[in-house]
Amino acid sequence: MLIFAAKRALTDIVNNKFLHIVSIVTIALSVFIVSAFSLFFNNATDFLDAWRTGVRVIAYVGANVTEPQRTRLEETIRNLNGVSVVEFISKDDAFNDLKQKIGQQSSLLDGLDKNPLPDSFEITLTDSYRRLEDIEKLSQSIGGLPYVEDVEYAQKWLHRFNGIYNLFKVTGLVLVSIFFIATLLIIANTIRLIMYSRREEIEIMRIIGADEEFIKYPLFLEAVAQGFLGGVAGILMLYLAFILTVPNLAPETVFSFFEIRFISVKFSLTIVLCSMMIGWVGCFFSIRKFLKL
Amino acid sequence: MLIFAAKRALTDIVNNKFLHIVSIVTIALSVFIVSAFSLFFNNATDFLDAWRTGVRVIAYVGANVTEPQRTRLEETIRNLNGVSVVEFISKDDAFNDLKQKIGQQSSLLDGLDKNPLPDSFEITLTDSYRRLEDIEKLSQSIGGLPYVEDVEYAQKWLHRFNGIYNLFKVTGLVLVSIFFIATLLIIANTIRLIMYSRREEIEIMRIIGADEEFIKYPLFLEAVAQGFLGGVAGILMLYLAFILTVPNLAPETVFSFFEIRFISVKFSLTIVLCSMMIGWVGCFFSIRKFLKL
Amino acid sequence: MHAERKNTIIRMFNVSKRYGKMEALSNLSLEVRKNEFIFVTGPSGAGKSTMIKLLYKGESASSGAILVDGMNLARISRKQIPMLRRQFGVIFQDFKLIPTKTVFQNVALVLAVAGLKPKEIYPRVMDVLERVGIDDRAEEFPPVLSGGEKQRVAVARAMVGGPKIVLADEPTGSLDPDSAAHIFQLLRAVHEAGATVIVATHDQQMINNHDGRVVRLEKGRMAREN
Amino acid sequence: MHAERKNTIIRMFNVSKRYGKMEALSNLSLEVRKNEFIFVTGPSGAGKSTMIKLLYKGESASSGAILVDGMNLARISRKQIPMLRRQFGVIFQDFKLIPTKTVFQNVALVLAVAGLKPKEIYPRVMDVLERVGIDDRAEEFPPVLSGGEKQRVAVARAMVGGPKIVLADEPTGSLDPDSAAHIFQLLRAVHEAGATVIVATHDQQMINNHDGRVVRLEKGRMAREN
Ligand SMILES: Nc1ncnc2c1ncn2[C@@H]1O[C@H](COP(=O)(O)OP(=O)(O)OP(=O)(O)O)[C@@H](O)[C@H]1O
Ligand SMILES: Nc1ncnc2c1ncn2[C@@H]1O[C@H](COP(=O)(O)OP(=O)(O)OP(=O)(O)O)[C@@H](O)[C@H]1O
Ligand SMILES: [Mg+2]
Ligand SMILES: [Mg+2]
Repeated sequence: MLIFAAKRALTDIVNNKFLHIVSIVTIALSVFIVSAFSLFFNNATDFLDAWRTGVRVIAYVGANVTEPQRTRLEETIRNLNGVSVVEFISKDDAFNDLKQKIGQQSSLLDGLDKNPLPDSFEITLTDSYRRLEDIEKLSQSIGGLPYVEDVEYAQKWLHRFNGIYNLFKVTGLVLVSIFFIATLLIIANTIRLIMYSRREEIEIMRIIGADEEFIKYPLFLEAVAQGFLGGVAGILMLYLAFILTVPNLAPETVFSFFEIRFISVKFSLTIVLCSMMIGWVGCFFSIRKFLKL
Repeated sequence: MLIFAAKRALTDIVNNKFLHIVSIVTIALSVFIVSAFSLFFNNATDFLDAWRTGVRVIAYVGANVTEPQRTRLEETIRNLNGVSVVEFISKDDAFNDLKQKIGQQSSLLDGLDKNPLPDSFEITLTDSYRRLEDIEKLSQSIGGLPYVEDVEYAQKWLHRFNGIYNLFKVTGLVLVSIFFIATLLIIANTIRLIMYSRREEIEIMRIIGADEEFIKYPLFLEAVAQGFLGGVAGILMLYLAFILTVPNLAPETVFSFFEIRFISVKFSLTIVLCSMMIGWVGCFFSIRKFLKL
Repeated sequence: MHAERKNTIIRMFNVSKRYGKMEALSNLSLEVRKNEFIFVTGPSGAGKSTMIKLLYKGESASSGAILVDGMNLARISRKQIPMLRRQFGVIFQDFKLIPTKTVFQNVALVLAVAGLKPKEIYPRVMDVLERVGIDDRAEEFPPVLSGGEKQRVAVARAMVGGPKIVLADEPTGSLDPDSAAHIFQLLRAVHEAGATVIVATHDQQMINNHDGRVVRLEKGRMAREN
Repeated sequence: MHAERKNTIIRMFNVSKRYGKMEALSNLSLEVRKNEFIFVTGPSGAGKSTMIKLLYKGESASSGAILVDGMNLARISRKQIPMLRRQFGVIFQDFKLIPTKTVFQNVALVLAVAGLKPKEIYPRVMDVLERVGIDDRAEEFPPVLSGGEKQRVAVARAMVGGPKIVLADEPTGSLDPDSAAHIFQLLRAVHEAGATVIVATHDQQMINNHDGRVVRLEKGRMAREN
């Protein structure tokens, strides 16, 4: 049954080349739009994520802590969930840092007779542990450890950044959904137009006694094949556009920490699968009208 | 001539309702996609711009400058191109600021017997004068003024930000162009499909002696009308989506300085005009094939 | 009208068909026995094609009852319509060939619809194309054929499935006298093989030259039967 | 073939038309005088429709020369084709009515193409629709018409522009004898009003009943002329 349907779909494609090409082109362009935006959106999110890498938690160690105690503390912190790197900063290093930070006005520190700064640990978090809530929780746990006097992190900055990050993510998801729905409707519309110009053929088949399945199966197969070809073509177009434009954007000259990546193979496959499904769904909805003839 | 063509276009629209509706829907969805992305992109650019408002140039004043000299200097700076606000920061204010900035470690400044900081001007730039080059140029001019000892601005941060800003702008423009071209092709494709299902009609008109103009004029008018209706419908759809989603994004709770704006009336009109033109162009290219019959 | 009930294959009782205000058929009653050969004649617009359309349920009657082979057409479900239509071989007045399929594919479609395998289909289609004299055009598409050639393809399609009932709407209107006579022989052969044949035609000569009951319609009503 | 040159309106000289290997017309030569009435006959696929198609330049001849009213069809530009076609009124074998336009709009199109104003168009179209007996269906669309009704619309469209030359391809194939006779009267009237008329038909009876030169084609060749 399926083999015969496939065979008939094949001759049908040969007999209606123009319509199939138009359909594939429209699907390809739609896939191109959605995946281009996804590409942009993914990279922008990654970019913001990479920026967040700078987030560090500083734990200040009490003044009278002995070296073995400190070493134990370091070990404890290192074993906490979400901690990636722990670096010890002696109070002398901290003093020198401060001098550099104040820069021009550093001469005013020369008058000091002793370094009033404490020892500290600079704690870098793992990639998966960078949400605002995670950081807050971790800071609290560290703050509760013995020998830790105080914990500091860029709270204000993080709040702000988190706001941007979430706004961006939500907006992006809204846009992707909108684009997805819009292109889905465009594809359904195109398929409906194709069915419209084939309504005479469908009507004749009905009249000589074809049942719905006989008519539908090859059309569905064709729509799925169109979805497949259109999806692959769309992604190839995106790839072409990608390798043509990205070297000219050259973000790595500005941001050494960040490299623009193409959409993943998995995501590409998902897109192709989606576009096959859209072909099927578009066909499903447009065919009903014309089968009633 | 045009009146008759318009009349014929009108009866034609009545006679081919389905095809016209499909065409208008496809155009509307395409306009929706492009204008939705433009909306996103404009607001994101504005957002980044608003962030840049924080950029200030600091001019340090020499130690032995008298008050009248300083007042004259302030006047001179205020009259420079691109300067919006000039604020005097006395060395005492600067010292208190510094204390706050170092925060926890501020106790170490208590040991100082005299304030080593200079007086300074904090200079805010006008909105149109915030490109990196502008800031650099302005800093140089200010640095060249008498009684100014040194000029400072967040050079490193600005460079980085500028990188993001430019990357974002370029990427956005690339994407808008891609979306524009893709939707243009989709619309042209749809119009071609419509012409295909009307090829018999066109052929019959040719055969009974219609010249190209007779056939073309109503079709062009119809395509332009479709572009107009589709464009307006697309923008209305965007507006609907806008008022439905934006209150839920609620960015103003995070960023008091920023409010999401809808695309401007001028831009909307441009889009409608473009979509009319696209209708015309799409018709122009697809009609040729079928006029050869 | 005095046919024995068990031999009746088609029975129309008080059938009317209205399109808006236009009444294409009015109170038509007709009984057709198995293996009858019937001519339906009448002027342009009399309702001949409409009658044929009602029989294969291309349209539904506005009122009255139609029974085909024991099935009441007003009662059968959408799912059963294809089965009903496969009982018929229909030659349409406007041919109704699919322009994007070749002559061979157009005729083969009837057999594919009936579920035959490609290797059974091929010889049967070529055979019937040969019988209507169009086998050399099997790979062409209908739009390039002459009027008479299209009509012969339509005839071939109607006969290829070995239908119980042949409905022929003006089957020789585009044919020269020789070809027309040839097509008529084919219809006769199908008839002799056991099929019921209903031919709608204006061709008075054709009617005179052949045996068969003649039903004459005028403005949608039965005018005369003999 | 001995017409005086200045009265010749159509001249075909050694015209052939090939479609791939298929030769639809071979070395056809024919001269038609102004206001002649010509029957073209011949079996299915003989090339009658092809000949008509060549005359209005629906296709170009593969070889040979065709002159219509002094114009060499091989030489005229694309821009001139519409002007040429407006000289003709053509009744197509498959009617070629626009399905999405009403009967009225279909017929009116010929006059709109010729540049007439709507208020001039209306009475002329209604008049010709009345003459072919289809005026009561003016606001209907072709797909709902019966075969004969469509054909009468096609006839109306061919005559409404007052053409110099009428090309009628099987103009009565879907009509009952009475309607056919009526249409023939109309063609006669057009002829008497000065038009040249070329009728392609299989209807031998029609040919016998009317005056006119008969050209017989067979397999694309001139078989007999009388
Ligand atoms: N779908 C429809 N809508 C409106 N009127 C219709 C429709 N179908 C048929 N008619 C009308 O019904 C009448 C009968 O049509 P039908 O096609 O049965 O005539 P016919 O006897 O086959 O004529 P012909 O010999 O010209 O083919 C005609 O006047 C036709 O216009
Ligand atoms: N576009 C085409 N491509 C290929 N063959 C064609 C084309 N047009 C016509 N033919 C062939 O040319 C031959 C002559 O066709 P034409 O339509 O002129 O015949 P006709 O005399 O009008 O026949 P009928 O009486 O059946 O209408 C036919 O065999 C036809 O199949
Ligand atoms: Mg009929
Ligand atoms: Mg012909």
